[in-house]
Amino acid sequence: MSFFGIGRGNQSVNPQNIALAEQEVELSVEIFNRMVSSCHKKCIATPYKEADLTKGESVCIDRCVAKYFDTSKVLGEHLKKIGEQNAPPQ
Amino acid sequence: MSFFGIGRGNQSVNPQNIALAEQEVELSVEIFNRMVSSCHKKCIATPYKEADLTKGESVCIDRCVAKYFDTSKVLGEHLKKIGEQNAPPQ
Amino acid sequence: MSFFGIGRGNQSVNPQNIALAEQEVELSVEIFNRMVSSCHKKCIATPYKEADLTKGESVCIDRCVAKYFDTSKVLGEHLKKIGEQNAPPQ
Amino acid sequence: MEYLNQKEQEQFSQVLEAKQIKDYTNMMFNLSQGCFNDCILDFTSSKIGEKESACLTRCADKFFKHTQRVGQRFAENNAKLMQ
Amino acid sequence: MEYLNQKEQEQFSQVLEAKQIKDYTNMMFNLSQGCFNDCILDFTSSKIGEKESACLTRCADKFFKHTQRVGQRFAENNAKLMQ
Amino acid sequence: MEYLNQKEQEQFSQVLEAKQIKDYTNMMFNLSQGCFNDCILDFTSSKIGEKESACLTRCADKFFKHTQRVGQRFAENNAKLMQ
Repeated sequence: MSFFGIGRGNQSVNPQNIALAEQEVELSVEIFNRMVSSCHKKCIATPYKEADLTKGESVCIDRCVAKYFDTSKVLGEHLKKIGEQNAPPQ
Repeated sequence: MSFFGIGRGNQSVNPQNIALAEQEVELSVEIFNRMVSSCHKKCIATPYKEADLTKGESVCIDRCVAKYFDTSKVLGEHLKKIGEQNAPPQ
Repeated sequence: MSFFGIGRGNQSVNPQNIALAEQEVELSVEIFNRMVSSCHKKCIATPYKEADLTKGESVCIDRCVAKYFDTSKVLGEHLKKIGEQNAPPQ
Repeated sequence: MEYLNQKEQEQFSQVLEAKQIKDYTNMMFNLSQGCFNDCILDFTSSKIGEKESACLTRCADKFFKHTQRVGQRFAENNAKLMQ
Repeated sequence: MEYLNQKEQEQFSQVLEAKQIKDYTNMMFNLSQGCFNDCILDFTSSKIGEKESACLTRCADKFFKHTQRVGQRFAENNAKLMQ
Repeated sequence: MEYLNQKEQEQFSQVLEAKQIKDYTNMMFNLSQGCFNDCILDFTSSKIGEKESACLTRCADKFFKHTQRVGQRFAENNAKLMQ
Protein backbone atom coordinates (compact mmCIF):
# COMPACT_ATOMS: atom_id res chain seq x y z
CA MET A 1 0.00 0.00 0.00
CA SER A 2 1.28 3.46 -0.85
CA PHE A 3 0.74 6.59 1.28
CA PHE A 4 2.03 9.85 -0.17
CA GLY A 5 4.47 7.79 -2.20
CA ILE A 6 5.81 6.19 0.95
CA GLY A 7 5.73 2.40 1.23
CA ARG A 8 5.18 0.66 -2.11
CA GLY A 9 7.09 3.45 -3.78
CA ASN A 10 10.49 2.43 -2.54
CA GLN A 11 10.18 -1.27 -3.20
CA SER A 12 13.35 -2.77 -4.53
CA VAL A 13 13.68 -5.74 -6.84
CA ASN A 14 15.42 -8.80 -5.40
CA PRO A 15 16.76 -10.81 -8.37
CA GLN A 16 16.68 -13.98 -6.26
CA ASN A 17 12.91 -13.65 -5.88
CA ILE A 18 12.52 -13.34 -9.65
CA ALA A 19 14.74 -16.39 -10.17
CA LEU A 20 12.75 -18.36 -7.61
CA ALA A 21 9.44 -17.50 -9.26
CA GLU A 22 10.89 -18.41 -12.65
CA GLN A 23 12.06 -21.76 -11.35
CA GLU A 24 8.65 -22.46 -9.87
CA VAL A 25 6.95 -21.86 -13.22
CA GLU A 26 9.58 -23.92 -15.06
CA LEU A 27 9.01 -26.93 -12.83
CA SER A 28 5.26 -26.68 -13.33
CA VAL A 29 5.58 -26.43 -17.10
CA GLU A 30 8.01 -29.35 -17.19
CA ILE A 31 5.67 -31.61 -15.20
CA PHE A 32 2.73 -30.52 -17.36
CA ASN A 33 4.60 -31.22 -20.60
CA ARG A 34 5.58 -34.69 -19.46
CA MET A 35 1.98 -35.36 -18.46
CA VAL A 36 0.73 -34.20 -21.87
CA SER A 37 3.25 -36.46 -23.58
CA SER A 38 2.63 -39.57 -21.44
CA CYS A 39 -1.16 -39.27 -21.52
CA HIS A 40 -1.13 -38.71 -25.29
CA LYS A 41 0.73 -42.00 -25.70
CA LYS A 42 -1.61 -43.77 -23.28
CA CYS A 43 -4.95 -42.37 -24.46
CA ILE A 44 -4.95 -41.02 -28.02
CA ALA A 45 -5.39 -43.66 -30.69
CA THR A 46 -3.69 -43.38 -34.07
CA PRO A 47 -4.65 -43.25 -36.91
CA TYR A 48 -6.61 -40.12 -36.15
CA LYS A 49 -10.14 -40.92 -37.31
CA GLU A 50 -11.75 -37.75 -36.03
CA ALA A 51 -10.78 -34.26 -34.91
CA ASP A 52 -12.65 -34.46 -31.60
CA LEU A 53 -11.65 -36.43 -28.55
CA THR A 54 -13.83 -39.52 -28.32
CA LYS A 55 -15.71 -40.21 -25.10
CA GLY A 56 -13.24 -42.99 -24.35
CA GLU A 57 -10.23 -40.75 -24.94
CA SER A 58 -11.66 -38.00 -22.73
CA VAL A 59 -12.28 -40.35 -19.83
CA CYS A 60 -8.84 -41.88 -20.32
CA ILE A 61 -7.19 -38.43 -20.16
CA ASP A 62 -8.97 -37.56 -16.91
CA ARG A 63 -7.86 -40.81 -15.30
CA CYS A 64 -4.38 -40.51 -16.74
CA VAL A 65 -3.84 -37.09 -15.16
CA ALA A 66 -5.23 -38.30 -11.83
CA LYS A 67 -2.95 -41.33 -11.91
CA TYR A 68 0.05 -39.19 -12.87
CA PHE A 69 -0.50 -37.08 -9.75
CA ASP A 70 -1.01 -40.24 -7.70
CA THR A 71 2.25 -41.64 -9.07
CA SER A 72 4.13 -38.63 -7.72
CA LYS A 73 2.50 -39.18 -4.35
CA VAL A 74 3.30 -42.89 -4.21
CA LEU A 75 6.89 -42.30 -5.31
CA GLY A 76 7.33 -39.32 -2.98
CA GLU A 77 6.19 -41.36 0.02
CA HIS A 78 8.39 -44.25 -1.00
CA LEU A 79 11.45 -42.02 -1.32
CA LYS A 80 10.73 -40.52 2.08
CA LYS A 81 10.57 -44.01 3.57
CA ILE A 82 13.85 -44.98 1.92
CA GLY A 83 15.42 -41.77 3.19
CA GLU A 84 14.32 -42.49 6.77
CA GLN A 85 15.65 -46.05 6.65
CA ASN A 86 19.04 -44.79 5.52
CA ALA A 87 19.16 -41.94 8.04
CA PRO A 88 21.32 -42.57 11.12
CA PRO A 89 19.39 -43.23 14.36
CA GLN A 90 19.25 -40.25 16.72
CA MET B 1 29.80 2.56 -45.48
CA SER B 2 32.59 4.41 -43.80
CA PHE B 3 33.90 7.80 -44.89
CA PHE B 4 36.87 9.14 -42.98
CA GLY B 5 35.76 7.00 -40.06
CA ILE B 6 32.38 8.66 -40.06
CA GLY B 7 29.33 6.50 -40.39
CA ARG B 8 30.18 2.84 -39.76
CA GLY B 9 32.70 3.96 -37.22
CA ASN B 10 30.26 5.02 -34.58
CA GLN B 11 27.93 2.05 -34.86
CA SER B 12 26.70 0.86 -31.53
CA VAL B 13 25.75 -2.67 -30.61
CA ASN B 14 22.11 -3.24 -29.74
CA PRO B 15 21.97 -6.40 -27.58
CA GLN B 16 18.37 -6.98 -28.66
CA ASN B 17 19.50 -7.35 -32.27
CA ILE B 18 22.07 -9.95 -31.25
CA ALA B 19 19.44 -11.82 -29.24
CA LEU B 20 17.02 -11.71 -32.17
CA ALA B 21 19.62 -13.09 -34.58
CA GLU B 22 20.51 -15.79 -32.07
CA GLN B 23 16.88 -16.79 -31.71
CA GLU B 24 16.49 -16.96 -35.47
CA VAL B 25 19.41 -19.36 -35.78
CA GLU B 26 18.19 -21.43 -32.85
CA LEU B 27 14.76 -21.91 -34.43
CA SER B 28 16.33 -22.97 -37.71
CA VAL B 29 18.66 -25.44 -36.03
CA GLU B 30 15.81 -26.88 -33.95
CA ILE B 31 13.63 -27.45 -37.02
CA PHE B 32 16.58 -28.95 -38.88
CA ASN B 33 17.43 -31.32 -36.02
CA ARG B 34 13.85 -32.54 -35.79
CA MET B 35 13.79 -33.10 -39.55
CA VAL B 36 17.05 -35.09 -39.39
CA SER B 37 15.62 -37.22 -36.60
CA SER B 38 12.20 -37.84 -38.20
CA CYS B 39 13.60 -38.57 -41.66
CA HIS B 40 16.22 -40.91 -40.20
CA LYS B 41 13.45 -42.93 -38.59
CA LYS B 42 11.36 -42.88 -41.78
CA CYS B 43 14.09 -43.58 -44.35
CA ILE B 44 17.19 -45.26 -42.94
CA ALA B 45 16.90 -49.00 -42.58
CA THR B 46 18.62 -50.88 -39.75
CA PRO B 47 20.68 -53.07 -39.60
CA TYR B 48 23.15 -50.92 -41.45
CA LYS B 49 24.26 -53.08 -44.37
CA GLU B 50 26.37 -50.46 -46.10
CA ALA B 51 28.04 -47.15 -45.36
CA ASP B 52 26.48 -45.32 -48.31
CA LEU B 53 22.93 -44.18 -48.64
CA THR B 54 21.09 -46.55 -50.97
CA LYS B 55 19.21 -45.10 -53.94
CA GLY B 56 15.95 -45.81 -52.12
CA GLU B 57 17.11 -44.09 -48.95
CA SER B 58 18.31 -41.01 -50.87
CA VAL B 59 15.00 -40.60 -52.67
CA CYS B 60 13.13 -41.17 -49.42
CA ILE B 61 15.16 -38.43 -47.69
CA ASP B 62 14.40 -35.91 -50.46
CA ARG B 63 10.69 -36.63 -50.26
CA CYS B 64 10.75 -36.68 -46.48
CA VAL B 65 12.23 -33.18 -46.29
CA ALA B 66 9.76 -31.89 -48.88
CA LYS B 67 6.87 -33.41 -46.96
CA TYR B 68 8.17 -32.03 -43.67
CA PHE B 69 8.07 -28.52 -45.16
CA ASP B 70 4.61 -29.22 -46.60
CA THR B 71 3.44 -30.39 -43.20
CA SER B 72 4.36 -27.01 -41.71
CA LYS B 73 2.43 -25.30 -44.48
CA VAL B 74 -0.69 -27.47 -44.08
CA LEU B 75 -0.65 -27.04 -40.30
CA GLY B 76 0.07 -23.32 -40.52
CA GLU B 77 -2.90 -22.75 -42.81
CA HIS B 78 -5.12 -24.90 -40.62
CA LEU B 79 -4.14 -22.97 -37.49
CA LYS B 80 -4.82 -19.70 -39.27
CA LYS B 81 -8.29 -20.95 -40.22
CA ILE B 82 -8.98 -22.03 -36.64
CA GLY B 83 -7.79 -18.64 -35.42
CA GLU B 84 -10.14 -16.81 -37.76
CA GLN B 85 -13.11 -18.95 -36.75
CA ASN B 86 -12.48 -18.16 -33.10
CA ALA B 87 -11.90 -14.44 -33.71
CA PRO B 88 -14.84 -12.15 -32.89
CA PRO B 89 -16.73 -10.77 -35.94
CA GLN B 90 -15.86 -7.15 -36.72
CA MET C 1 50.31 -21.34 -1.05
CA SER C 2 49.81 -18.34 1.18
CA PHE C 3 52.58 -16.58 3.07
CA PHE C 4 51.57 -13.69 5.29
CA GLY C 5 48.58 -13.21 3.06
CA ILE C 6 50.79 -12.87 0.03
CA GLY C 7 50.24 -15.23 -2.89
CA ARG C 8 46.90 -17.01 -2.68
CA GLY C 9 45.45 -13.90 -1.14
CA ASN C 10 45.43 -11.85 -4.29
CA GLN C 11 44.06 -14.52 -6.59
CA SER C 12 41.59 -13.18 -9.07
CA VAL C 13 38.68 -15.07 -10.57
CA ASN C 14 38.81 -15.67 -14.31
CA PRO C 15 35.20 -16.20 -15.45
CA GLN C 16 36.47 -18.19 -18.44
CA ASN C 17 37.98 -20.78 -16.12
CA ILE C 18 34.67 -21.14 -14.31
CA ALA C 19 32.84 -21.51 -17.63
CA LEU C 20 35.34 -24.12 -18.80
CA ALA C 21 34.97 -26.17 -15.63
CA GLU C 22 31.19 -25.91 -15.91
CA GLN C 23 31.30 -27.15 -19.48
CA GLU C 24 33.51 -30.06 -18.52
CA VAL C 25 31.04 -31.18 -15.86
CA GLU C 26 28.10 -30.69 -18.22
CA LEU C 27 29.65 -32.93 -20.87
CA SER C 28 30.34 -35.62 -18.31
CA VAL C 29 26.80 -35.49 -16.93
CA GLU C 30 25.33 -35.57 -20.45
CA ILE C 31 27.33 -38.67 -21.40
CA PHE C 32 26.45 -40.32 -18.10
CA ASN C 33 22.73 -39.61 -18.53
CA ARG C 34 22.70 -41.06 -22.03
CA MET C 35 24.52 -44.15 -20.76
CA VAL C 36 21.99 -44.57 -17.95
CA SER C 37 19.15 -44.28 -20.44
CA SER C 38 20.60 -46.62 -23.09
CA CYS C 39 21.71 -49.28 -20.60
CA HIS C 40 18.32 -49.16 -18.84
CA LYS C 41 16.64 -49.95 -22.16
CA LYS C 42 19.16 -52.68 -22.94
CA CYS C 43 19.36 -54.37 -19.54
CA ILE C 44 16.37 -53.75 -17.28
CA ALA C 45 13.42 -56.02 -17.96
CA THR C 46 9.84 -54.83 -17.52
CA PRO C 47 7.51 -55.67 -15.83
CA TYR C 48 9.50 -55.03 -12.69
CA LYS C 49 9.26 -58.28 -10.76
CA GLU C 50 11.66 -57.31 -7.98
CA ALA C 51 13.20 -54.23 -6.45
CA ASP C 52 16.78 -55.51 -6.69
CA LEU C 53 18.87 -55.83 -9.79
CA THR C 54 18.99 -59.48 -10.83
CA LYS C 55 22.38 -61.11 -11.38
CA GLY C 56 21.73 -61.00 -15.13
CA GLU C 57 20.82 -57.32 -15.08
CA SER C 58 23.92 -56.44 -13.05
CA VAL C 59 26.24 -58.23 -15.45
CA CYS C 60 24.45 -56.67 -18.39
CA ILE C 61 24.91 -53.17 -16.94
CA ASP C 62 28.65 -53.71 -16.45
CA ARG C 63 29.06 -54.88 -20.03
CA CYS C 64 26.79 -52.16 -21.34
CA VAL C 65 28.89 -49.40 -19.77
CA ALA C 66 32.11 -51.01 -21.03
CA LYS C 67 30.66 -51.26 -24.54
CA TYR C 68 29.39 -47.68 -24.41
CA PHE C 69 32.94 -46.49 -23.70
CA ASP C 70 34.25 -48.79 -26.43
CA THR C 71 31.72 -47.36 -28.86
CA SER C 72 33.11 -43.86 -28.29
CA LYS C 73 36.59 -45.21 -28.95
CA VAL C 74 35.63 -47.03 -32.16
CA LEU C 75 33.72 -44.01 -33.45
CA GLY C 76 36.43 -41.58 -32.42
CA GLU C 77 39.08 -43.55 -34.30
CA HIS C 78 36.82 -43.84 -37.32
CA LEU C 79 36.14 -40.11 -37.39
CA LYS C 80 39.85 -39.43 -37.12
CA LYS C 81 40.48 -41.71 -40.11
CA ILE C 82 37.76 -39.99 -42.12
CA GLY C 83 39.22 -36.61 -41.21
CA GLU C 84 42.67 -37.65 -42.41
CA GLN C 85 41.32 -38.97 -45.70
CA ASN C 86 39.54 -35.71 -46.34
CA ALA C 87 42.49 -33.55 -45.31
CA PRO C 88 44.52 -32.06 -48.15
CA PRO C 89 47.95 -33.70 -48.73
CA GLN C 90 50.82 -31.66 -47.35
CA MET D 1 4.10 -16.11 -6.29
CA GLU D 2 2.76 -14.25 -3.24
CA TYR D 3 6.31 -13.51 -2.16
CA LEU D 4 6.83 -11.07 -5.06
CA ASN D 5 6.29 -7.36 -4.43
CA GLN D 6 4.72 -5.17 -7.09
CA LYS D 7 7.95 -4.15 -8.78
CA GLU D 8 9.15 -7.74 -8.82
CA GLN D 9 5.83 -8.86 -10.27
CA GLU D 10 6.20 -6.39 -13.10
CA GLN D 11 9.66 -7.63 -13.90
CA PHE D 12 8.61 -11.25 -13.54
CA SER D 13 5.71 -10.81 -15.97
CA GLN D 14 8.26 -9.78 -18.60
CA VAL D 15 10.38 -12.85 -17.91
CA LEU D 16 7.21 -14.94 -18.05
CA GLU D 17 6.17 -13.53 -21.40
CA ALA D 18 9.50 -14.47 -22.98
CA LYS D 19 9.17 -17.94 -21.49
CA GLN D 20 5.64 -18.35 -22.81
CA ILE D 21 6.75 -17.53 -26.33
CA LYS D 22 9.45 -20.17 -26.04
CA ASP D 23 7.06 -22.75 -24.58
CA TYR D 24 4.51 -22.04 -27.32
CA THR D 25 7.16 -22.41 -30.02
CA ASN D 26 8.26 -25.71 -28.51
CA MET D 27 4.66 -26.92 -28.40
CA MET D 28 4.23 -26.09 -32.08
CA PHE D 29 7.44 -27.96 -32.91
CA ASN D 30 6.22 -30.98 -30.96
CA LEU D 31 2.86 -30.77 -32.71
CA SER D 32 4.43 -30.60 -36.18
CA GLN D 33 6.88 -33.39 -35.56
CA GLY D 34 4.35 -35.62 -33.80
CA CYS D 35 1.71 -35.23 -36.50
CA PHE D 36 4.33 -35.68 -39.23
CA ASN D 37 5.52 -38.92 -37.61
CA ASP D 38 1.98 -40.23 -37.17
CA CYS D 39 0.40 -39.11 -40.47
CA ILE D 40 3.11 -39.12 -43.13
CA LEU D 41 3.79 -42.77 -43.80
CA ASP D 42 4.14 -42.86 -47.57
CA PHE D 43 7.32 -41.76 -49.33
CA THR D 44 6.49 -42.78 -52.88
CA SER D 45 5.67 -39.13 -53.57
CA SER D 46 7.04 -35.77 -52.40
CA LYS D 47 3.60 -34.16 -52.19
CA ILE D 48 1.26 -34.56 -49.25
CA GLY D 49 -1.89 -36.40 -50.34
CA GLU D 50 -5.48 -35.61 -49.39
CA LYS D 51 -5.67 -38.37 -46.82
CA GLU D 52 -2.41 -37.30 -45.23
CA SER D 53 -3.52 -33.68 -45.15
CA ALA D 54 -6.80 -34.61 -43.47
CA CYS D 55 -4.87 -36.74 -40.96
CA LEU D 56 -2.60 -33.78 -40.15
CA THR D 57 -5.46 -31.40 -39.38
CA ARG D 58 -7.27 -33.99 -37.29
CA CYS D 59 -4.02 -34.69 -35.46
CA ALA D 60 -3.54 -30.97 -34.73
CA ASP D 61 -7.14 -30.51 -33.56
CA LYS D 62 -6.86 -33.52 -31.31
CA PHE D 63 -3.50 -32.39 -29.99
CA PHE D 64 -4.93 -29.04 -28.90
CA LYS D 65 -8.02 -30.59 -27.34
CA HIS D 66 -5.87 -33.13 -25.56
CA THR D 67 -3.50 -30.46 -24.24
CA GLN D 68 -6.41 -28.32 -23.14
CA ARG D 69 -8.10 -31.17 -21.30
CA VAL D 70 -4.87 -32.18 -19.56
CA GLY D 71 -4.49 -28.49 -18.62
CA GLN D 72 -7.94 -28.37 -17.01
CA ARG D 73 -7.39 -31.54 -15.01
CA PHE D 74 -3.88 -30.40 -14.09
CA ALA D 75 -5.24 -27.15 -12.68
CA GLU D 76 -8.01 -28.95 -10.76
CA ASN D 77 -5.63 -31.51 -9.27
CA ASN D 78 -3.17 -28.77 -8.37
CA ALA D 79 -5.93 -26.77 -6.67
CA LYS D 80 -6.94 -29.86 -4.68
CA LEU D 81 -3.33 -30.28 -3.52
CA MET D 82 -3.23 -26.67 -2.31
CA GLN D 83 -6.20 -27.08 0.03
CA MET E 1 39.58 -29.05 -12.55
CA GLU E 2 43.20 -28.63 -11.51
CA TYR E 3 43.38 -25.37 -13.46
CA LEU E 4 41.10 -23.59 -10.97
CA ASN E 5 42.71 -21.52 -8.22
CA GLN E 6 41.20 -21.43 -4.76
CA LYS E 7 38.91 -18.48 -5.33
CA GLU E 8 37.71 -19.93 -8.60
CA GLN E 9 37.08 -23.27 -6.93
CA GLU E 10 34.90 -21.58 -4.33
CA GLN E 11 32.84 -19.85 -6.98
CA PHE E 12 32.67 -23.01 -9.09
CA SER E 13 31.37 -25.06 -6.18
CA GLN E 14 28.41 -22.66 -5.98
CA VAL E 15 27.73 -23.05 -9.69
CA LEU E 16 28.04 -26.81 -9.29
CA GLU E 17 25.57 -26.90 -6.43
CA ALA E 18 22.91 -25.15 -8.50
CA LYS E 19 23.59 -27.56 -11.34
CA GLN E 20 23.30 -30.59 -9.07
CA ILE E 21 19.89 -29.47 -7.83
CA LYS E 22 18.75 -29.15 -11.44
CA ASP E 23 20.22 -32.52 -12.43
CA TYR E 24 18.59 -34.18 -9.43
CA THR E 25 15.22 -32.64 -10.29
CA ASN E 26 15.56 -33.86 -13.86
CA MET E 27 16.43 -37.34 -12.66
CA MET E 28 13.33 -37.40 -10.47
CA PHE E 29 11.17 -36.27 -13.41
CA ASN E 30 12.66 -39.01 -15.58
CA LEU E 31 12.07 -41.54 -12.81
CA SER E 32 8.42 -40.50 -12.35
CA GLN E 33 7.65 -40.44 -16.05
CA GLY E 34 9.51 -43.68 -16.80
CA CYS E 35 7.87 -45.60 -13.96
CA PHE E 36 4.46 -44.14 -14.84
CA ASN E 37 4.88 -45.24 -18.46
CA ASP E 38 6.02 -48.74 -17.48
CA CYS E 39 3.67 -49.44 -14.54
CA ILE E 40 0.41 -47.60 -15.19
CA LEU E 41 -1.26 -49.54 -17.97
CA ASP E 42 -4.88 -49.62 -16.88
CA PHE E 43 -7.20 -46.63 -17.32
CA THR E 44 -10.49 -48.19 -16.29
CA SER E 45 -10.05 -46.46 -12.92
CA SER E 46 -8.59 -43.16 -11.76
CA LYS E 47 -7.02 -44.68 -8.63
CA ILE E 48 -3.71 -46.47 -8.60
CA GLY E 49 -4.23 -50.13 -7.66
CA GLU E 50 -2.12 -52.21 -5.31
CA LYS E 51 -0.29 -53.98 -8.10
CA GLU E 52 0.49 -50.71 -9.85
CA SER E 53 1.70 -49.16 -6.62
CA ALA E 54 4.02 -52.11 -5.96
CA CYS E 55 5.30 -51.87 -9.53
CA LEU E 56 6.06 -48.16 -9.04
CA THR E 57 8.14 -48.68 -5.92
CA ARG E 58 10.04 -51.62 -7.46
CA CYS E 59 10.62 -49.47 -10.54
CA ALA E 60 12.01 -46.62 -8.44
CA ASP E 61 14.25 -48.93 -6.40
CA LYS E 62 15.58 -50.55 -9.54
CA PHE E 63 16.09 -47.18 -11.19
CA PHE E 64 18.27 -45.97 -8.32
CA LYS E 65 20.28 -49.20 -8.18
CA HIS E 66 20.72 -49.10 -11.94
CA THR E 67 21.87 -45.48 -11.89
CA GLN E 68 24.23 -46.19 -9.02
CA ARG E 69 25.79 -49.20 -10.75
CA VAL E 70 26.23 -47.29 -14.02
CA GLY E 71 27.84 -44.53 -11.94
CA GLN E 72 30.36 -46.92 -10.39
CA ARG E 73 31.33 -48.45 -13.74
CA PHE E 74 31.42 -44.98 -15.31
CA ALA E 75 33.89 -43.78 -12.68
CA GLU E 76 36.05 -46.90 -13.06
CA ASN E 77 36.17 -46.67 -16.83
CA ASN E 78 36.92 -42.96 -16.64
CA ALA E 79 39.75 -43.62 -14.20
CA LYS E 80 41.19 -46.25 -16.55
CA LEU E 81 41.12 -43.72 -19.41
CA MET E 82 43.02 -41.21 -17.30
CA GLN E 83 45.95 -43.54 -16.68
CA MET F 1 20.46 -11.25 -40.48
CA GLU F 2 20.41 -8.14 -42.68
CA TYR F 3 19.31 -6.06 -39.72
CA LEU F 4 22.71 -6.43 -38.01
CA ASN F 5 25.28 -3.67 -38.47
CA GLN F 6 28.95 -4.50 -38.79
CA LYS F 7 29.77 -4.33 -35.11
CA GLU F 8 26.75 -6.42 -34.25
CA GLN F 9 27.73 -8.98 -36.87
CA GLU F 10 31.16 -9.30 -35.33
CA GLN F 11 29.71 -9.91 -31.92
CA PHE F 12 27.08 -12.25 -33.32
CA SER F 13 29.69 -14.38 -35.08
CA GLN F 14 31.30 -15.02 -31.69
CA VAL F 15 27.95 -16.05 -30.21
CA LEU F 16 27.38 -18.26 -33.25
CA GLU F 17 30.72 -19.98 -32.91
CA ALA F 18 30.00 -20.98 -29.32
CA LYS F 19 26.60 -22.25 -30.43
CA GLN F 20 28.11 -24.28 -33.27
CA ILE F 21 30.50 -26.03 -30.90
CA LYS F 22 27.55 -26.93 -28.69
CA ASP F 23 25.44 -28.11 -31.63
CA TYR F 24 28.32 -30.19 -32.96
CA THR F 25 28.87 -31.79 -29.55
CA ASN F 26 25.18 -32.61 -29.33
CA MET F 27 25.24 -34.14 -32.80
CA MET F 28 28.17 -36.35 -31.82
CA PHE F 29 26.33 -37.45 -28.67
CA ASN F 30 23.25 -38.28 -30.73
CA LEU F 31 25.41 -40.18 -33.21
CA SER F 32 27.13 -42.21 -30.48
CA GLN F 33 23.94 -43.02 -28.64
CA GLY F 34 21.96 -43.78 -31.81
CA CYS F 35 24.63 -46.08 -33.24
CA PHE F 36 25.14 -47.75 -29.87
CA ASN F 37 21.41 -48.42 -29.59
CA ASP F 38 21.18 -49.77 -33.14
CA CYS F 39 24.43 -51.79 -33.33
CA ILE F 40 25.20 -53.09 -29.83
CA LEU F 41 22.65 -55.80 -29.24
CA ASP F 42 24.68 -58.50 -27.56
CA PHE F 43 25.64 -58.33 -23.89
CA THR F 44 27.20 -61.75 -23.43
CA SER F 45 30.60 -60.05 -23.68
CA SER F 46 32.04 -56.71 -22.59
CA LYS F 47 34.12 -56.30 -25.72
CA ILE F 48 32.78 -54.96 -28.99
CA GLY F 49 32.93 -57.66 -31.66
CA GLU F 50 34.02 -57.27 -35.27
CA LYS F 51 30.48 -57.27 -36.60
CA GLU F 52 29.40 -54.66 -34.07
CA SER F 53 32.40 -52.51 -34.84
CA ALA F 54 31.66 -52.64 -38.58
CA CYS F 55 28.03 -51.77 -37.85
CA LEU F 56 29.12 -48.75 -35.81
CA THR F 57 31.30 -47.29 -38.56
CA ARG F 58 28.63 -47.88 -41.23
CA CYS F 59 26.09 -46.28 -38.90
CA ALA F 60 28.31 -43.23 -38.44
CA ASP F 61 29.02 -42.90 -42.17
CA LYS F 62 25.34 -43.18 -42.97
CA PHE F 63 24.44 -40.72 -40.24
CA PHE F 64 26.74 -38.06 -41.71
CA LYS F 65 25.54 -38.66 -45.26
CA HIS F 66 21.95 -38.53 -44.10
CA THR F 67 22.49 -35.31 -42.17
CA GLN F 68 24.31 -33.78 -45.12
CA ARG F 69 21.57 -34.70 -47.57
CA VAL F 70 18.83 -33.37 -45.29
CA GLY F 71 20.93 -30.20 -44.98
CA GLN F 72 21.08 -29.73 -48.76
CA ARG F 73 17.34 -30.24 -49.22
CA PHE F 74 16.65 -28.05 -46.20
CA ALA F 75 18.65 -25.20 -47.74
CA GLU F 76 16.95 -25.62 -51.13
CA ASN F 77 13.47 -25.68 -49.68
CA ASN F 78 14.27 -22.68 -47.50
CA ALA F 79 15.57 -20.77 -50.51
CA LYS F 80 12.37 -21.58 -52.41
CA LEU F 81 10.31 -20.21 -49.51
CA MET F 82 12.28 -16.97 -49.57
CA GLN F 83 11.42 -16.20 -53.19
